[in-house]
Amino acid sequence: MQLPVIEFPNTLKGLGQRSERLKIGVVRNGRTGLPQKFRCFAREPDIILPVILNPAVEGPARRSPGRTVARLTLTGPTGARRRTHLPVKGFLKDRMDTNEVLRIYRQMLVIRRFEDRSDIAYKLNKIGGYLHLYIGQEAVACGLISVLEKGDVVIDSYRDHGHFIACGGGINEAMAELYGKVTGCSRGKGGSMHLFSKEHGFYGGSGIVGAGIGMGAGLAFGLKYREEKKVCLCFFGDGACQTGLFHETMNLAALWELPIVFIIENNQYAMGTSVDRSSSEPELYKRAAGYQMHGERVDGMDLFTVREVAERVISQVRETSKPALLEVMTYRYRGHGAADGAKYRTPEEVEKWKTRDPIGRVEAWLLEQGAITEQDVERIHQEVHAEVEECLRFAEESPLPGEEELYAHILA
Amino acid sequence: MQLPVIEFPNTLKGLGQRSERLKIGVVRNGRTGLPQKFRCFAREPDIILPVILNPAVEGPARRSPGRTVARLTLTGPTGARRRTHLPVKGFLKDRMDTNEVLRIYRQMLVIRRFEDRSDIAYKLNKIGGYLHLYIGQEAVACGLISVLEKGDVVIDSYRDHGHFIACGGGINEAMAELYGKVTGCSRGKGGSMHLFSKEHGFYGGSGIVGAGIGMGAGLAFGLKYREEKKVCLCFFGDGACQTGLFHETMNLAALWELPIVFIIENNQYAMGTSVDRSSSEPELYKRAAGYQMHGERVDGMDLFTVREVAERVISQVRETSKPALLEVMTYRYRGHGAADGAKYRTPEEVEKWKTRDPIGRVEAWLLEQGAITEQDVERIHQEVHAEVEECLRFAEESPLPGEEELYAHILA
Amino acid sequence: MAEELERDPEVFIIGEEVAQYQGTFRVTEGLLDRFGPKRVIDTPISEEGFTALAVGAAMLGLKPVVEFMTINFSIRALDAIINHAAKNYYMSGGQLPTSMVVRAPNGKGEQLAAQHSHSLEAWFMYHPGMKVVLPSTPADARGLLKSAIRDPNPVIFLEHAGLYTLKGEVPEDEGLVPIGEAVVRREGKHVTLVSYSRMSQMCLRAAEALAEEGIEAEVLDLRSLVPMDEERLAASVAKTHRAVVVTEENPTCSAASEITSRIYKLVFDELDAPVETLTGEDTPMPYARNLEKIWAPDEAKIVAAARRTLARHVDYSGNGAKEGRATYGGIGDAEDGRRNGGGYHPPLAQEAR
Amino acid sequence: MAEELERDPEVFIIGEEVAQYQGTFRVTEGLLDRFGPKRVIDTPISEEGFTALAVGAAMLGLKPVVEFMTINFSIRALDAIINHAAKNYYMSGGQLPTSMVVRAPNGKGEQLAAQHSHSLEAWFMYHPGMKVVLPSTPADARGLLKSAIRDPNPVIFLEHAGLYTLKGEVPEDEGLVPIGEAVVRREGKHVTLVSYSRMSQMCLRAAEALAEEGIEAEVLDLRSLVPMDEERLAASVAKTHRAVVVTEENPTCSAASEITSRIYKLVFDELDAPVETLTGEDTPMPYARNLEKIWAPDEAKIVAAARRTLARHVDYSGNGAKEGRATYGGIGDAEDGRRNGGGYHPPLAQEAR
Ligand SMILES: Cc1ncc(C[n+]2csc(CCOP(=O)(O)OP(=O)(O)O)c2C)c(N)n1
Ligand SMILES: Cc1ncc(C[n+]2csc(CCOP(=O)(O)OP(=O)(O)O)c2C)c(N)n1
Ligand SMILES: [Mg+2]
Ligand SMILES: [Mg+2]
Repeated sequence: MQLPVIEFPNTLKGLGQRSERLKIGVVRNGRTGLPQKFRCFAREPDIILPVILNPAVEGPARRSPGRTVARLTLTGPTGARRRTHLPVKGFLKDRMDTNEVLRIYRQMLVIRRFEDRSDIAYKLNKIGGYLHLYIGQEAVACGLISVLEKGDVVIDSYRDHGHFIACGGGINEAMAELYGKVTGCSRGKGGSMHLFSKEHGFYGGSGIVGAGIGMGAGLAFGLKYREEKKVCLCFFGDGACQTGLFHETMNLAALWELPIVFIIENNQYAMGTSVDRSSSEPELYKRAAGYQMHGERVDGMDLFTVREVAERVISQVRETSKPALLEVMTYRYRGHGAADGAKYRTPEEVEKWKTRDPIGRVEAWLLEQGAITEQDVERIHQEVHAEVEECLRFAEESPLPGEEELYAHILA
Repeated sequence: MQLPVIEFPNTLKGLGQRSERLKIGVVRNGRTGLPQKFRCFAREPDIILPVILNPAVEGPARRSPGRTVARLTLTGPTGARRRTHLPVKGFLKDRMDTNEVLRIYRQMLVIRRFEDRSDIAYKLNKIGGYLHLYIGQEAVACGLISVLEKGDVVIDSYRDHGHFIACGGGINEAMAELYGKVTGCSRGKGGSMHLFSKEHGFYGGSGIVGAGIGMGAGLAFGLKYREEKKVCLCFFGDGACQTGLFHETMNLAALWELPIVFIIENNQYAMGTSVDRSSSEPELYKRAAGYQMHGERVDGMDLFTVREVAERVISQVRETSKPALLEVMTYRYRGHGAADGAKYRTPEEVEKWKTRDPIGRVEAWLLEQGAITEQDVERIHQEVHAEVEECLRFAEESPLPGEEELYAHILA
Repeated sequence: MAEELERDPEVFIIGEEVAQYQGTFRVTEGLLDRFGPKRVIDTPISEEGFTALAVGAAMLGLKPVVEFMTINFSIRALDAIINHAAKNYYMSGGQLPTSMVVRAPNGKGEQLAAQHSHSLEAWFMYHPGMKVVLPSTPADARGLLKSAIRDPNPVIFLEHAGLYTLKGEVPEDEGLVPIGEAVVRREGKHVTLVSYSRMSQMCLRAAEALAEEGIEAEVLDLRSLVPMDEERLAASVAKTHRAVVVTEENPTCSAASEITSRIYKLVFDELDAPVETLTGEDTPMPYARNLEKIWAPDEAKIVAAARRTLARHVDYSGNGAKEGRATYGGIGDAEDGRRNGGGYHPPLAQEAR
Repeated sequence: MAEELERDPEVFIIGEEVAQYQGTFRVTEGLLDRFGPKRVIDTPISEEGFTALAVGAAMLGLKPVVEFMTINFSIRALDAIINHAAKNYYMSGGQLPTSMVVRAPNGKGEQLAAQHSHSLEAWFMYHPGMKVVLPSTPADARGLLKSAIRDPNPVIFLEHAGLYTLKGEVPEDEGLVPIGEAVVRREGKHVTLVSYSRMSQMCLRAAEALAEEGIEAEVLDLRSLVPMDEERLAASVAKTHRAVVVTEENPTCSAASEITSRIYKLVFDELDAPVETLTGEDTPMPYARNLEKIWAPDEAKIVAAARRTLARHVDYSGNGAKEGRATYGGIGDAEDGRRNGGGYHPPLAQEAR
């Protein structure tokens, strides 16, 4: 998916001051003929034109830089309207700092490797309980969390390793937690579903589907109460959208204008149940309308798209203190938990998604750009492997929690 | 609100067979200039043209018979479309059996008198607990329930006297229940919030806001399971729409295509909280879209409107086994419970709603039609008063439940 | 509450009808005017939603005081309370204490029928990670609520609608009452009446009636069930050798059962009669006034239960005790059944430390 | 379950992953193929929604078997269960019995941590209007489930993930097991081990270990907690004079507390030692394997508790009993502490009827 960056200073004339945000316009892509709704606003000096994309259609992904023409109706703050069409002149990835891309690329690699190795440790019975892997979904957590400021907070479901790491949580503490060691981030008392790092603004996983939605609104409430101009990112699954708490919280957040971005990681399944078997409206972002909330769909297999939307929506939420709902389309390559064979999906389906692998695509782009060489790739992979091996060693060698831990931290 | 009945045989030509339902068209009322969305379908021999009305606007209510012109786009089953405009030639009330109107009029009177008298009994401490009166909302229960068939079922909230009576429940049993007597419909063990009459298909009140929504879907599920072509009417308040159960149930009902009509009795307040303080989307029917469910707003102060919509929607739900959501705009004249002074509303607001009193309007119409005389009105009122006095006497003189009732009906 | 809102700007109140309506039971009257809508917050009917929200705010360090209109509606919000408020601290290995108060009237009202009359203390007690507090006097209500708000843990604060009209002295000073201390409301030596909340008022009345018969009942108000003041409980029962536990719950798996089995555990050998456990009946609450009256424990039932504990011979021959009820006509005789007239004070309470 | 689906077309199964996935624990394996999606129904993650729906269907006369993936998720659905399924019959004055089964694995799994390890029997027991059943053998699981499905009441049917792999004989016939009857799994005369579900298997193992020391423990499997078989419970404890109650719960306001206080109520004078109540620890469930192991009752803890009930002198001089532990070195001596070697069988159980 390409994210065009367009300059159209002329178009802005008569629409109001340049520095102000433009109201949303409806855009159709003249070339592909696919009806796409673009939402459009002005930033200095660029206009960012992200795309709501249905990954099943995958139209926009095939467009290449510079060839797209977008027809726009722009509405300015004065209410004046102007129709125009514009050539697409650039993309986010051309604009993004290569070092930042590299950093996120490496983070995604760490997550994937971490998950791979914990899967093995689970099968060796080093790790107990449930283990929900994040493999395939890395671009979602990494893309969104990468634009946060200090003081922003994150809350999550039980599939929480990726987000913990993206927030800056140490993999040693994470792996030790999975091993049930006292050096774990939760002193071995939480396990895979209950990673926490208050230090890094990560307010944890919860084993109860949807529970983080409600608490996330509470975090956002607190941030607003303290008048801090901070935001909360709240991650949960497609299955969680069918819980009552989703509805109650969406309503409260919209009613009270809480600075929170609700992020549905739509990986198409809740355990063995596909979205169309669990939701009467399979396009989940549409439910935002019922709360007068902004909602949109995002391609979660492409880091640049996620990042693009994240920048726009998070800054919008931060400024207006109005919540937003993002439905990020993604896929978990593995079963629901490490013990699930996932027979409810065809190998073809899984393979199809893998061709859009978020890490592979960023890697290819970095190579294409000449930002890194094949050798760099090799080196980075090796570094990451070593880092993850080290966290396994750390976990292995760490002590178990002492018996006194059983009764510690019940009441403060 | 007038409900026009229109014949337009010519318009039907080329659109498919007459006997088939026409797809929905969009209609604008040329006269008033108010954009109104009409939904339109053909019935033999009439076309019913109900109106989605925002009572705050009250536009259509001011039109008088024969003067309205509606511009329609009709879409037939073949997909062919035709634009037309049609004079409004008649109204439901011209078509409705006067005896039926009279029956419902009398029923509404009974409910109002029943409520008035139970309010007094409550203040005399004859009745305990909570007492939620239905005064002002009579047209909703009476209009909707009047079109049910034998075998259809109803479920309700704690404001349940009106629905119980409209279902055919005896006022003696109802009043005795309020008095906590063993002759009450629930043997004095339920009280005001827990009237039940399985015999009349009335599956009760519940004191927990929104609880009936979930159980209602269960009743509908059971009806469908038994392949009975019956429907469930499920009544609840605007406040109940903010519960998680509302969301979960709407989703399940739409997903599984259950034959249920969800009826929000939007009386503008949940206790002291107005809808705009409790709902991020104050037009509650709009939430139906998030479940791909049919939703519409209805003027609940006009019996004919309610009846009209009821006929159309209930038969549609019965046929398609797809649920629908009706937001019926109404008002409770009294406080939330008999003990609530309702200071959160202005007297002007209450008076404004009373000018649209559902009983008064039907009475006026019956008189206008010459269906009844002033003397009849007087007589009917007296009969109703006598009936209600009799139920008070019955309740008063009935025995208390014996001590053995305490442990009866815990386990079957 | 106003004092706490004044003291700490991070304290806020959230619940249905707490602000504009001034509280369903007028407990929060005037607070909206004084502290504004930022700190006194009306909610939609979304118990799970606003409770989970409060838990999240507490994780960030704010001090929510959540009000349920009645405890019955907390049933919708238990996941937020049990699985998150009470466990986040533990599951995070100590990173996230959750300091919040959950207030609600608990127990029966007047003819509110089966769904609106629950006592849920036992449900909250079952799960570690929360304190459970139930005041019975105005001074305690104030002093314990202040302590609850300042407590770093989730505190379930259960009031009783039947006590809202109770008048009583309230100290002029801070008047903090520490959580976890029982109080002897009336001294006695023949039997201990153990209770809390509304029933402790009832026990005081029963003790007066018993006094007329020459039975000196000690009335122990536990005030807090988690933590439970086992020391004072053991000391009192070890002194009187007999106990009646009185609560307004359903009987099975109740706080009353718990208190009863704790008494046995603490002072098994001191007991001269089985502990009498007096609760509501094991039925849903009926609506009818006469049935509701039968349902609940009252003065007469407490008096009768106290008498039962006294109306038994203790046979030290080793063949086990026999029920003495048959041989005792009147309660006046009960004195005979008591060992040393209650004058025997074992040092058990001290030992239990 | 298949047999009941076959027998009665109004029986249907509803829950998360019960159909296409074949059940989270494969309990409903093959049922979808055999009975189709009308009767074996996968749901979204809407516990309150599908439970309330089942209650409504039951009000109409259908027979829903609701499955929660684990009992922990029923916390979201308690209002439907407690306030409606369990009370509609009462509140409607007998018009609307609610015949439905709520099935779920209950209790701890393996390292599932604090939110996924609840035992919730005590919560359900607290509210009248439901039966609460917990099988411990394959034959009981089948026989009791059949009875539960045919029962006209809501039945909470709590299985245990730790027992799903347990093999055992299942009768070839209908094999109905009536609800409300405890069963003596092993006869003994020195102490009664009272339990249910997985812990009754644990008690059997402990009884074997105790037998090697010459202690004959009777193992009583309650099987159903509501109704509780007080008759068999009283008879057994009156025979052995000592009891250890073993459950896998948190301790406070638990089923264990309830059973304990019932034993005292039923056979106070028969007891030679305080009832030992052995539950999980009063902590949220920790994740770490070693801590989880300490948390739960096991064979060794049961053996130790049984020994404690035996290791005490009873002093009939009237000065109260003294702890005998100090003077007893080994358990072999414990025999001496028992009165009549357990041969005293009072007719109490019959009286209790
Ligand atoms: C309230 C609740 N119900 C059921 C479960 C069991 N469960 C755990 S994960 C899961 C599926 C959730 O799917 P989704 O929200 O899409 O998240 P994903 O696993 O795909 O990340 C289910 C049903 C639970 N943990 N909590
Ligand atoms: C779960 C729950 N929360 C709160 C209450 C207290 N309560 C009773 S009625 C009511 C207002 C409901 O308003 P609405 O749904 O609009 O119905 P109306 O009273 O207007 O008919 C509230 C908050 C309750 N009974 N149940
Ligand atoms: Mg998913
Ligand atoms: Mg209302």
